[in-house]
Amino acid sequence: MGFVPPEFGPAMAEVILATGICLVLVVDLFISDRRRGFTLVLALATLTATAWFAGAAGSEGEVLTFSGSFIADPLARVLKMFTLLIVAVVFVYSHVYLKDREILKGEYYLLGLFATLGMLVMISAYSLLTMYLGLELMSLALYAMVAFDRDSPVAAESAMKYFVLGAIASGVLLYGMSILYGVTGTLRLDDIAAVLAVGESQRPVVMLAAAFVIVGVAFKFGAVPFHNWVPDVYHGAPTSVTLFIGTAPKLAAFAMLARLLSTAMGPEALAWQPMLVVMAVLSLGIGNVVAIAQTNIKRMLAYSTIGHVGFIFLGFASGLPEGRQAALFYTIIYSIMAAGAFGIVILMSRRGFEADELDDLKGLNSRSPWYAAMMLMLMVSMIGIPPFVGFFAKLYVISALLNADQVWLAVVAVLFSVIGAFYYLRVIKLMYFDAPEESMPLNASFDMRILLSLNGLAVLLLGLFANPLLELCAAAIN
Amino acid sequence: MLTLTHFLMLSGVLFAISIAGIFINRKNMILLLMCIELLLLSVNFNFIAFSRYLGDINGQVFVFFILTVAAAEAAIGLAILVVLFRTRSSINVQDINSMKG
Amino acid sequence: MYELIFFGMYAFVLVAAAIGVIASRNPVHSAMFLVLAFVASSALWLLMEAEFLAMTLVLVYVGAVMVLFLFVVMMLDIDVKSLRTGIMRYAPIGIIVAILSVAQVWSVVWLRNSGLPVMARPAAAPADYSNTKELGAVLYTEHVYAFELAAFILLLAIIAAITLTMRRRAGLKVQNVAEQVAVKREDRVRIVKMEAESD
Amino acid sequence: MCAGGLADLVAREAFTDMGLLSTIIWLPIAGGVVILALGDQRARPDRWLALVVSVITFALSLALWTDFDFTSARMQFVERLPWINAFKVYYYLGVDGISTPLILLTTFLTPMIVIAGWEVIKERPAQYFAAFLILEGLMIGTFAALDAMLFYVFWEAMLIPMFIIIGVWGGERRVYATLKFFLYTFLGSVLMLVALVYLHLQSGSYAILDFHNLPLTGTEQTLIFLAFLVAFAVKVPMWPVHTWLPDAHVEAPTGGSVILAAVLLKMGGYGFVRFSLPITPDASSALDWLLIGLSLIAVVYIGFVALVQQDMKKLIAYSSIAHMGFVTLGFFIVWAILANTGMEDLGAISMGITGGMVQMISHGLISGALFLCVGVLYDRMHSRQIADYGGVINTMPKFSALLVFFALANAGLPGTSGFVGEFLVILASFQASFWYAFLAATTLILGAAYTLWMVKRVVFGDIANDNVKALHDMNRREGLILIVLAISVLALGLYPAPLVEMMEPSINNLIAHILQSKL
Amino acid sequence: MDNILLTIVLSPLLAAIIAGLAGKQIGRKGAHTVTILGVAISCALSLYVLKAQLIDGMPVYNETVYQWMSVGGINMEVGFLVDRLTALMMSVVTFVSLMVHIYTIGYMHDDPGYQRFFSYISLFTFSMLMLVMSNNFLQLFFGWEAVGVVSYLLIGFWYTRPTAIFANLKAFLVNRVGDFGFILGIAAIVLYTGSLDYFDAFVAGADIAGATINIVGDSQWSLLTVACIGLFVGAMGKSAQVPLHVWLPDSMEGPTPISALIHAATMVTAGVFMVARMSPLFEFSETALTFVLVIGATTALFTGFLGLVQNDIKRVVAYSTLSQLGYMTVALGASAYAAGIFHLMTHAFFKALLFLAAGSVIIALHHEQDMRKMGGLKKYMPITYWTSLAGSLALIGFPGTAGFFSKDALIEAVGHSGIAGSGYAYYCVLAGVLITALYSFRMFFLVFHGKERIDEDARHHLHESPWVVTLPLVMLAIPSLIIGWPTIGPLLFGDFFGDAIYVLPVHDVLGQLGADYHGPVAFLQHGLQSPVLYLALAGVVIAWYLYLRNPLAAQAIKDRFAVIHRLLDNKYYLDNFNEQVIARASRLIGMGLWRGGDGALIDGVLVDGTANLIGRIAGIVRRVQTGYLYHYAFAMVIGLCVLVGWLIW
Repeated sequence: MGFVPPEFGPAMAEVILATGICLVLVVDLFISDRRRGFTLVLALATLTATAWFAGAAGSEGEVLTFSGSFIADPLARVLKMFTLLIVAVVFVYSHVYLKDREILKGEYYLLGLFATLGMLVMISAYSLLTMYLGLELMSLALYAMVAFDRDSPVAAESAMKYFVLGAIASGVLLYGMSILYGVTGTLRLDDIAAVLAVGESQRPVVMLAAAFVIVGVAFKFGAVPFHNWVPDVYHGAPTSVTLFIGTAPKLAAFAMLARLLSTAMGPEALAWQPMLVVMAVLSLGIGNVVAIAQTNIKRMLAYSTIGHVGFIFLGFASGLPEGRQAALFYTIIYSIMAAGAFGIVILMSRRGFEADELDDLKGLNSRSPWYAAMMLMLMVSMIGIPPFVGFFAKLYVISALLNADQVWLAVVAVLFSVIGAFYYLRVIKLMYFDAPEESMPLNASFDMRILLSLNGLAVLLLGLFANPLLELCAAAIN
Repeated sequence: MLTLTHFLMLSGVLFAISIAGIFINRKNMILLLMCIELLLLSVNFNFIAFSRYLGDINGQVFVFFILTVAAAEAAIGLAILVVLFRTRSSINVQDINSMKG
Repeated sequence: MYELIFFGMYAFVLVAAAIGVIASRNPVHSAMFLVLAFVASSALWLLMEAEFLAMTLVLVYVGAVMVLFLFVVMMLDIDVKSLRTGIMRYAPIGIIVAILSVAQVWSVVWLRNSGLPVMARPAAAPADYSNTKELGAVLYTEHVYAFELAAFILLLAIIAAITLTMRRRAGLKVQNVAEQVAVKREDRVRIVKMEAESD
Repeated sequence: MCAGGLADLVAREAFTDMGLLSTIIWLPIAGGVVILALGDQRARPDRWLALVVSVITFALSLALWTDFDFTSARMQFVERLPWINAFKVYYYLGVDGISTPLILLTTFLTPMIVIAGWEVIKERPAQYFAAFLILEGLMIGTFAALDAMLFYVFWEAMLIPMFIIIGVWGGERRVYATLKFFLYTFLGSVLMLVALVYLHLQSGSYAILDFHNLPLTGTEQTLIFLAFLVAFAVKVPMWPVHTWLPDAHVEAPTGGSVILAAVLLKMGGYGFVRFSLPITPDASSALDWLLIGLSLIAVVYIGFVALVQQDMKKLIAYSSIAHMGFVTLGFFIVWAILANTGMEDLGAISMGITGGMVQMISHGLISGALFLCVGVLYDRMHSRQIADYGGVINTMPKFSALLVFFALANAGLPGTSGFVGEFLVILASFQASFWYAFLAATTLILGAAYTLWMVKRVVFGDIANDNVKALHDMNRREGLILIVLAISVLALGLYPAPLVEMMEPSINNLIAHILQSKL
Repeated sequence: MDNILLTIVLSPLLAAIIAGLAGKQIGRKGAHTVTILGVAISCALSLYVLKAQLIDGMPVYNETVYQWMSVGGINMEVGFLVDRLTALMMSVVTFVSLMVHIYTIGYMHDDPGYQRFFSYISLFTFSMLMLVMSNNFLQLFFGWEAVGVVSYLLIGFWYTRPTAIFANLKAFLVNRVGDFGFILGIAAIVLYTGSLDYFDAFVAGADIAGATINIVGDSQWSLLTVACIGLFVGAMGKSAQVPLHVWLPDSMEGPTPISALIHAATMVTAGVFMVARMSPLFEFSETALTFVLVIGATTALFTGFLGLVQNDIKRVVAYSTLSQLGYMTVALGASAYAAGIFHLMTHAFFKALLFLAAGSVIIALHHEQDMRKMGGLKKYMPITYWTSLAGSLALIGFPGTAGFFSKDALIEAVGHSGIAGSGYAYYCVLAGVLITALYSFRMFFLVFHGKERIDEDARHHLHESPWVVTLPLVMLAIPSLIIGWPTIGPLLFGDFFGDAIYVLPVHDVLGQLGADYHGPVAFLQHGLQSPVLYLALAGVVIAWYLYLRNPLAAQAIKDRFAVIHRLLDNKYYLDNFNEQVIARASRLIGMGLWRGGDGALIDGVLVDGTANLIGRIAGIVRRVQTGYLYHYAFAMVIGLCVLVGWLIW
């Protein structure tokens, strides 16, 4: 058994991150609460270093290692870079929030880094096993983060819901994986695809597996009917955690979608595409419609997420590489927009005041025209108004659908986005048309202000100069 | 003659029981965690059976990791349960619906 | 045939125990049923020559996880009586869904002839076959990455559990390592200048 | 005059190279951003800056006219740069005789609006002026875009400043009005987006001119036509998707109403000539009955509705809908003319389309002026209800004279611009069918009835109440803009030839496209 | 010639602009000076043009002076067509206008809107000249509308009066109804001739006589009939023919000078002029001619009846105007275009005279218009009295007066006409003569003779009007009396109009009359034998008896025929019909469409309905999100089962 030690080079990012986690874990013990800022700096440094290696490593196309259970390819690189970027942004946004509530502990960053590691693992996973472990690493960290504010009953409740439902979803996913393994006799995604490509008789059981796997993926995305956790968890979790959950994990989930469905079960695409379509349409419908009835901004954004997931699924379900590129682009853009939107919620809140009701946004324009403008741009970007980047994301998806001759799906998608426009507009209405109910100045750290401004401007600039990101996405999937 | 199908069916039954348990039970949160353990058990059955019939050790490896993760999951689940109980003084599933709509 | 009987027996125990888990009104009983289920499973796994995993299941689950469950059940001091009522009210739905899921699995793996590759019953392992050794061989080579990840998951579980449950009670006398390390001389040593006693 | 000199100073080529269109698109936008950045200050640099920027933009845009090649139907002042390679989208600008007048209308009206809001806007003036400047740039961009996606970007982006303008500085029911405005128009335009993407996939390009030459089957054309129809019909607006307009107008601040009526509505008409007619000629031909029907409903039905309005702005809004009915009627009677006259009567077709175009420009001026007039009254009495007025002429004689003039122009008095388009369209529609002309001509009666009845109740009569008694005549600022508008209405009415000549080659080219079946 | 014509048109316009925009700067004196100067120039040059046409034998002038625009191969231009018809109209218009300008100095002396008024009437003169001098339909329509607008402004000149602003709106709208037909007529002509030019249309007129157009179903209508009726509907509005006459009596709310100028002498005759101008078209459509004839005849008689019961002095004159317009129209319908124009001309003089005289009375009585508060004014206002008498005599067609020639010839022509409806028309116009005499002299007697029923106050200040008022009276009285003598020959039977008026030989009633024409004296003698004269005299006698001799009899008749009186008093209930039925129906339709169509259906059901529906769905669907963990799990499992079931099926 001539075992060759695996090459660690392509996985340097994960290694660095793991090391960083240990470092933070140890260092944080010796930092007093007042100097917790150092933990943030350390975490950010870790992320930066990780990003450096994620970008540098395997920049020469596709590399497999660890007996084919790990892949470093352009898709992985793109997703990792954006994951790390968004996690860094989220960490900065979270800082003030946690500090105000006196729950700023090193563990927050630690758990966040664990989750990030999980995401990176998922992104690079090339076998069912690593995919599962990455997923669990991420999910378990997220469950813990939701319950992080131990004195909050709603946080505990949402953590419990998230945990139980997440565990069920993992179980279902595992069940599907087990059947997939049984049918193909391998855990490696490319081998699975190869086996599926030749076998005709295995169809029913593969379908069974596909259904279970899709449920697992759909749950992570929060697609209808596996979406119920999303509003409650977004609502109940501390806003900084909602911010975390609502952004970066979507990128990991996209990786899961791409790897499991597109790579492993690519040969069965005709079977799972209609399912994605149905879920996409349901998500568009439920997400956009129910969001209208919300009064809590976090819940509203949760439903909006569900609606956006509909778009991502539609792009993916078009069955064309272009559609998957669109979905990737959409996912990245969505994460950026969501980060900004939750960032504004955090910006507006302060000790003892969550600012998570829609009415709390009233008169933001008179309190701070700048941040109102940022939120305005984020909202119209989510609606899909050009020249903001959200529009190009939608355009990409619609383009792909039409390319795949799915005209009616495109029409349905745009119609639901019209319905969806309503609740985003309500946010703008509250900020601009209504008088403020209070005149407390907004408090936020300097770095957060800068970052939030950049975040808001990003949706404009990425829209005006959409080319690089689009080309990146096109290069990631072909 | 003991075939793969027997094991798969057993696993299926276990799966169904655990699923049913999750929404039959409306009182006790702990039971949900146990049902999840049952769910994972059913998956493990699948893997082991396939591993056996495929003659491939990877399935067993997978089970190994599932067991590990399940333990971790149980730990975190119970920790959350404890937090929940501390803030709510109840683990009655029917009491826990402060967020809805 | 012998195997089949063995399988039937333990399978029955397993299913019965599983039903017991979800049907019993006392969480402690449920936990006990779950232990039984694990033990029965362990036996069945042995039947499939997964000796190492069978052992692990008993050790890890029965020995550790279930104890943890019981511990929590006891610790939380749950009012068992209030949990008792109305369990069976939703049983019909549960049963229907359960039957539905089983039927679906059944229709695939059995009725439609599964579509699985027809697998002959594998030959019995040679005498010197060691399941543990086999596992060990791949665990640290082929699956080293997964292994490391599993380690991190466990680390995470530890940290998460501590973070969530450890609380510093007011008045509890504990050391604050961070403060101890970060301490400065000025914080601890107070130099008091006293006037010389002059009497 | 001054701009003519400017154009002489700078050589034509230099201007083109400089990117004249880009300049007049981005200059106001940049100005708006600067104003936003300056924020609300005591010294009010915002309005001066806004005025300067808008006037410079207007002056520059005059070069479009002076340097325009009146003999050519080609796109002029073309700029083309790659923008988003992934979608094959270009930053592709250019104007012809159809879009140039609309751009000039836009640049001409924006300084008016700035002046109109000079001291009236007390609340967050910087944002107000900035919104209008940004809107101006976007509107020009919409007219100048030759890339469909660029067009769509400008088209949609306009919604945002308009939403803000109505919502922040609007009246009491502004929330309802803005949401209605936004969702209506958004609903319309997303379907257009689908159509544009579809056309792109068929042609491999987003250039509108490529769409014009793209062969399409009947079904494709029908679906694309309907998608465009929804978008443009909402914008025009045509019955029955018009109900956003009265609400939006009533709630909008004066400047908002002006720009809405004067320019935004024209987007719909422009869309029909730029997209629907040349891209889907066969579908337009097959469905012309629908468009004609809706146009005539707009004229008659809306005419009756306007008759009973109690709110001045609402009345003018409804009158706008009726007038825009003429525009769409003029555009879509092409095939009816061909069928009726049994020959290729290009003259009548040209009359219809020219009439529609002229009507757009004229309506821009007249309705803008009328809304400004209402604004003048509203600033004094804070009421738009006709019943609150009466005998305004006693206290505001100069203003009343102008109001009566604009009202008559609105009623299509010959000699004013309001007549030109109506006249041409009625003549053309008679060639199509007696009844089209018959119904269209009812506007002579209805238009006069609702407009002059309002004038009677507001302007004439004895002083109705103390509020009216306390009115003072318009100040110099108000006088300036209204007189400038009055002169332009008169000028266009008496001397429409330059406008018509500018449009002629482009319209002939358009007709050639329309008449060429793609099947 | 170009410059002369342009000067004719533009000098009143220039004067109007100066007086209108710089009224305050130039003052009252400046205003009337400049406008009178403008109109005087115009008038002088018009007379010169007339002379050039008549005496110097100037050829017909038909030139374009300005191209408005050219669309689709159709040139839209401003141009002048000057032939004798035009020259005659120009002269009449500018002359009457000039008189009215002068008169206005006295009449509007105390009015604060003095400059504005001068500006308006000068503007009116410009518009009217544009109308009559036009050589194409577009310009015709421009002038047509422009005079309507000035009329609108002038009727509402005293804008604080509710009745005035009601009347001007009414006038404008009713005129617009006419214009509605007018523009369709123009469109019809353009459709077939492809040109807006008169001559092109006239040339094509004969060719397209057979052309048809689909209007209802497959039935083919003669295009020319449609066009001519359309044009005539326009004339009905402007020339106040039944049933579009309702605005004219109300227009008396305007100051008297404009009643004289616009609502008697010039604008209201525009329709008559237009039809005469279009004679090459009307000739080819008998249907249209019959239509014209019947409408005219009805107007001539039935509006005359209304004059009998009016007490407002201006309204009596107004109804008389209506009736006389009916006469002119009848003449047109009978193809006696020249007779129509002839009557138009004579009518312009004597009706302007009557109005101005009425105005003179009114200012003397300090704006009292009710004839019941007048009487016996003869001794106070001799000039007014005598000029009024002259006007009244001309109106009733007293032999030798201008009215006699025109009316007699006209009635005669109708009598000879052979087209359908001419019988009806003939009896109408005959009866009209009696009625005309009756109401004319009723007014005359009530105002100038009999008991003085004047307020003490007013009597105190009662005196003859100043010279600026009386001069125009005299100036107008002269032509009212004598203009018929020299003109009847050339106008009616000579070749005065040349090619301007075209009559098909079969329709040529004037030609038939002309065969018997042997000069005005013979015509006069002939007139003495016709029933017309005796009917008129009978009317005068009856008026004398009822209103001077035995006023009780008038009352008795009124009581005896109360129903008819009420019918007349309410103007056949036509105003009520318009206001109660048409106006109200329009508003009800508008209300219904607004509230029901826009409000309830589109907004309520479609827009807000959809929004509410979505909101309600959202409210329902969100309830699925119960907050209970087991429901969520249930949803997941069901979703899973459905997916599995679907996939493995």
